[in-house]
Amino acid sequence: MNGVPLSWYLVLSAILFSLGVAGFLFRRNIITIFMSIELMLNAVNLTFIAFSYDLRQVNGHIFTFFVMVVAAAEAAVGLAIILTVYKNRGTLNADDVNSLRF
Amino acid sequence: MLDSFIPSWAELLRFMPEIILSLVGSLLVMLEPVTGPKSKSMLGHVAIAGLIVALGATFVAHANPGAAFSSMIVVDGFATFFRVIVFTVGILTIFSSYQYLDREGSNRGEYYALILFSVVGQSVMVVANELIMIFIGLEISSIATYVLAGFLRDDKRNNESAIKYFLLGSFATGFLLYGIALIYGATGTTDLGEVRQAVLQSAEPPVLLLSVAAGLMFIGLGFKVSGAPFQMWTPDVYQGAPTPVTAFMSAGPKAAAFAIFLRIFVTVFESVGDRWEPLIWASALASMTIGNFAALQQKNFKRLLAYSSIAHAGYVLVALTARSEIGTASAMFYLAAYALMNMGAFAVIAHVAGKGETTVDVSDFAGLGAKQPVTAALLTIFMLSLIGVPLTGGFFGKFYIFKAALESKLLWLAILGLLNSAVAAYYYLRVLVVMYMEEPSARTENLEPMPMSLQAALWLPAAGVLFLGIFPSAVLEFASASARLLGQ
Amino acid sequence: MQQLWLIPTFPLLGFLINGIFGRRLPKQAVNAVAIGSVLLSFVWVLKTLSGLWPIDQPHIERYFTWFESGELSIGFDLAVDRLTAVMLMVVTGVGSLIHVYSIGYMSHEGGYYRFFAYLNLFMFFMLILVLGANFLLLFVGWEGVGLCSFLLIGFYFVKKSATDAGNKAFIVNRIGDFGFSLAMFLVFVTFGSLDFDKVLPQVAGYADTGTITLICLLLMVGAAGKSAQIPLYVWLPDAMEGPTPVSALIHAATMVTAGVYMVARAAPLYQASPAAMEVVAVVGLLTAVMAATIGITQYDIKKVFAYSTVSQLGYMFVAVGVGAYSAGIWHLMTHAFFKAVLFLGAGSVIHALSGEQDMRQMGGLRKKIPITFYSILFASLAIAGFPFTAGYFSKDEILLAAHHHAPWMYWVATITAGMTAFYVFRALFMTFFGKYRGKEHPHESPLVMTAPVGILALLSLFGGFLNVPQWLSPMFPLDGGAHDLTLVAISVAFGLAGIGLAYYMYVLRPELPGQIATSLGGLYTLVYNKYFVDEMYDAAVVKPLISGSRQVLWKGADVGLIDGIVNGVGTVARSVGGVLKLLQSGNIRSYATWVVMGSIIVLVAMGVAGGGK
Amino acid sequence: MLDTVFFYLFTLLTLGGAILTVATRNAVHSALFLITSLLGVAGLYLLLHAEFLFAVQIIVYVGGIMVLFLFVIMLVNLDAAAAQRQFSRMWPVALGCVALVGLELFYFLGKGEPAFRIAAPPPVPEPTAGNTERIADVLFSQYLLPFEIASLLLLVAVIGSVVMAKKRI
Repeated sequence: MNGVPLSWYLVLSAILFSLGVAGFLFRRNIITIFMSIELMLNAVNLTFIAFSYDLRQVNGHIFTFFVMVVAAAEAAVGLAIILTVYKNRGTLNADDVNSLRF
Repeated sequence: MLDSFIPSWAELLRFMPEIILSLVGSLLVMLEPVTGPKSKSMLGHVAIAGLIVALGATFVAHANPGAAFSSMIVVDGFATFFRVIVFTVGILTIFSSYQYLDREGSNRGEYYALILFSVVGQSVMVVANELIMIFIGLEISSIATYVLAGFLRDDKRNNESAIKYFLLGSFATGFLLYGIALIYGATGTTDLGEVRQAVLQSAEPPVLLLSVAAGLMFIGLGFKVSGAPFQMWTPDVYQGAPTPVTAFMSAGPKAAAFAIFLRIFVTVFESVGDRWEPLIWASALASMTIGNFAALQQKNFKRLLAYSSIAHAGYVLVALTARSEIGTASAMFYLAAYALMNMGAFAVIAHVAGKGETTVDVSDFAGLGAKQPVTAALLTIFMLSLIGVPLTGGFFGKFYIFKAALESKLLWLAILGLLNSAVAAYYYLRVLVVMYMEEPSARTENLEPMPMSLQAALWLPAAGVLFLGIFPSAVLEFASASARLLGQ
Repeated sequence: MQQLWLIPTFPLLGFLINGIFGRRLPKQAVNAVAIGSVLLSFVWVLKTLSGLWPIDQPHIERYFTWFESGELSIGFDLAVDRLTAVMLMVVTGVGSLIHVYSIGYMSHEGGYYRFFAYLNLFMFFMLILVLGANFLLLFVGWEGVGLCSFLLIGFYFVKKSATDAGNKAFIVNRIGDFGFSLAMFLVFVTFGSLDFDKVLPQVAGYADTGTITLICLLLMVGAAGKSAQIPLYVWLPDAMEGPTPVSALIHAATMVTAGVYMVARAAPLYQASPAAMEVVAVVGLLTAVMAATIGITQYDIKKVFAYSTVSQLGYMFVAVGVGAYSAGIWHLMTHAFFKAVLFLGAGSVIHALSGEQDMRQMGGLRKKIPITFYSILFASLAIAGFPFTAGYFSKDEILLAAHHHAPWMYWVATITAGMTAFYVFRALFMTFFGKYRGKEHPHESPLVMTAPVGILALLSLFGGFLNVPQWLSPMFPLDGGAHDLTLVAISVAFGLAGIGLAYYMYVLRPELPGQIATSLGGLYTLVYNKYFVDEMYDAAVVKPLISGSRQVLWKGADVGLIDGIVNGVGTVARSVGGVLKLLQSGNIRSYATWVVMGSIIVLVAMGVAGGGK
Repeated sequence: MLDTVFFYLFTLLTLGGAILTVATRNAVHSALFLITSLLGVAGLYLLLHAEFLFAVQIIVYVGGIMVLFLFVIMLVNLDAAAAQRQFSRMWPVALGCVALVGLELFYFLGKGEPAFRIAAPPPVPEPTAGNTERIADVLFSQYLLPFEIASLLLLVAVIGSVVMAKKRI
């Protein structure tokens, strides 16, 4: 390993993951919430690549590749759903989308 | 090198059900623009035909068990069992959808295509032997279901259901993925067989890392199966989605998620079983308790069943806690019975719901027994099965689960579970009381007769529930045999 | 093979035919199907029993393996032994008579076909219960009869009290079933089987262990639920909301005795656990006494008989608890005769008065409906233990066994017998003697109703000569103790004293009871209100359960923890106004917060479990 | 030494971008910061010899997905939304939760590091082929099936977004 130990990458991705979680919990705008999920996915990807590098394999790369595909698919569908919500309610505030409860 | 590109015939055969369904799904999308607005139901018939052919292909595939595609998938009894469940759920969903979609003016080919694709995703999940395949299958199933939950896109409840399901689902997927990443880091592979070998063969397994990985995967899967404390989304999403889709969600994706839950936890994580057992123990108890006690308070029938589905997830988790072959087999049996009885119950709701789902309260079912005795009788069968009354599939499901729990020395969990199911009787019973013992409501007074398709969606699961209740042997033996192979 | 399976199949067919086509069938056809099926089943029982005569060995027929899982293999097996034979005769015999009676009683009711369909379904499950050769089949019947009882109690569903009573019965029975199912699991874990012929012979090896005691106590919980013993008896009096034939068939003659049958069936288990037997006996005795005292104060004629049923069931439990199983079964049989008469007779009275059930509105009916009067008189003599009636033999058998076991039990039971005689004759005198106090014009019931009652009344008089203990002696050896004539005389004396006192108070000095009630004051109120047990259950169990789940799970959890920490009391107060501000706030991020909190728990747990390594 | 410097640089980019994504009021700014963060991650991929994914990250993630995000942000009227409170009232609770999750993960990762692998990594010979070629080899042989199935995933996504967003159906 080139000077930077594996654990640094892992800790970095843990921080990134937590930031994503934090964004999900903090933000009210649905789009920003969704962006936080992208942060979480990137943290996972980074973990995969770091392990993969450490193991001298490319299997982790493949997994990351598929995660990206999934992220793209989720983005398309997710944003479409977000648009319908916006059309129907005129708001993207997550706190206002709460008519189903109890 | 080129050889590895071209799969053998046997390999294709093992994957045939998924191939068939993908092709039929694509065909539906292509047929959609060329079918007139009156003949959209034809597309549904095509979808059902596809599912039936896929069921046939499942049995053919089962006759040629084994791994395929560099052991990305493995066809074993376990996979076949769950394939049959998810395909059956698909068929029943489509049967209960025709009338609903017509009523809402949204009978479209994409709906059937999405159901098929979602079923393919679940089917991929249950045959997968690789975390990548599991993940992709899960995502196909989930993404299709997100869209289905919001299919009536001008309906606010549908929107809300879809966005909640989507955001929270993706959130949970993040945790699941993190868990997979840690497994990969710990073992250097994502093939379930190899992971298991690596864990078993190492002199000093990285217990901490595996435990945390198990924990993270438990979060992700716990969400999908709506086990406590990750069950919060269930009632809202179930209530908001179109009723046939709710039925579908409560049976298909749930069964598939439990399938991978079982596959991963009883094979890969078996060696750290002592560590996750208390966790699932607690989750099972919490799911049962929260589900049942919350359901006691519900007026909305869909919501009531949503909470009850949390409780039922709890029962299956009890079976998981048992960590034995019998536990696995009983979980499989229970999921089959649960899928049938829940599909049936939701089909009745879809019938009574009316345009725009305005009448889905339990009180709207008043007098159903007098107005449509056959419908009411079938709903009674499903409710009794959900309670767990003998001679229904639900009874044997519970019986096996608690038996498995006792054999694994989980005395308290079994007692608390039985107590829970005693509490649960109350709210299911209320439905029967309302249905048979109250004056007809405005809705049941003018209830339209039940169309053929919906009758099929009721009679088939009713027959299934009774069959499982009277002749459980065959199914249970199959499940036991599969569970035995799985554990090896 | 005796084709035992046909016995329950006939009623099942009856149920299916009436249930599916009954709506379109004429009344006669419904009658023919309902009664025909039960009669066929009765005939088949006779044929089977004569074919197997003298039934020295249990006769088991195994049809198919119901299911197998691991070492557990349950067959769909039916069995007949001498105990079953008694039960079969009672169930199908009394059942047939009550079916016939129902034709007359229900002739003016709506949902005629439905009633008979349920009744046939009940017969099916009851026969499964009796014939089942393993605990699971017994349980199937057990749950099934509970379900039918629920359906039939709630038959008059326009009456809210009827639906409530149905609910109550079902829920209380669920508690009992919970005990039963736990016991069943324990039996399986301990003995590795659920078949009676495999489990019971093994018991000796486990004698007097904690497990056996636990199994027996849990079975007793089940029996207490089904057979209305303390503390689960509360549903039975309310169950009288159902049609009277139902009260007679299900809540007097057959279903409620299932608990006694089950204890007798599991006798080897109980023999192995003296402690559990003591509990059974004491519970039975307490129930007998308590229900008898309540019976004294009631005015609703069916309620009197309902409490009397609870009390008599208590007697049967005393019998099985002290080891006199055959006496218990004997009393079960004679009780089925005379209690069926009492209920059916009460039904005739109610029928004659077009629905009046309050005894204060009756009186002087002796002349107006004589057949009913004499039937009830015979049954009352039997229940009071008048010499040489059916009740006299079985009751004395129990009392003697109780004396043999512990003399104090004998005395308590004997005093209770006196009370029983008193309240039954109180009902008799209030109904048939004195002056008619009501407004309706009473009329005698048609033959289709009086004939079955008459037959049963004769059986109440002479049924005691069917010596059940002798018949059951291969299974439950006779005590061999000599009949102590003094003890018999004492108990008869108590019975006669009860009758005499009732005659004095309700015929000679009708103003006396009111005075006594006034002078007793609080005590009378306490007993009249059935010791406020319902109210106590409501306050102690039902209300806390509902409001607790409301408060703790919803208000407490989400609002209190998440919003509450930030927004303080304000939010909580608002949410209290919103009645059910549940854990489900509908807010996506609140849910995500829960997911994250759950994750923390999961990860900490797994981390700690993973240890440092 | 140089790679350590680059590691810090990209880490700064990644974390800085991430923090600002979560913290800024304006959604457009959030998206731009997210792009920054993604670029930082791409840089880290490069450091880890994942050249292929470095390219995919930039082309697909930044070039495709994030542009889609920006489109949607532009489509919906966020002026009104920007005026509202951007953060939920319960952020302190959330912060506490997140901090806990993060701490746990660090703790486990740090503590578990010596035991990350069950066996020492197999002595894989230094790769002769380039990263992209190796990925292609594995992807089209061993991972052929997931690759094919992924096309189904994309098909579902296409149909799904059409169903949701098409003007008239």
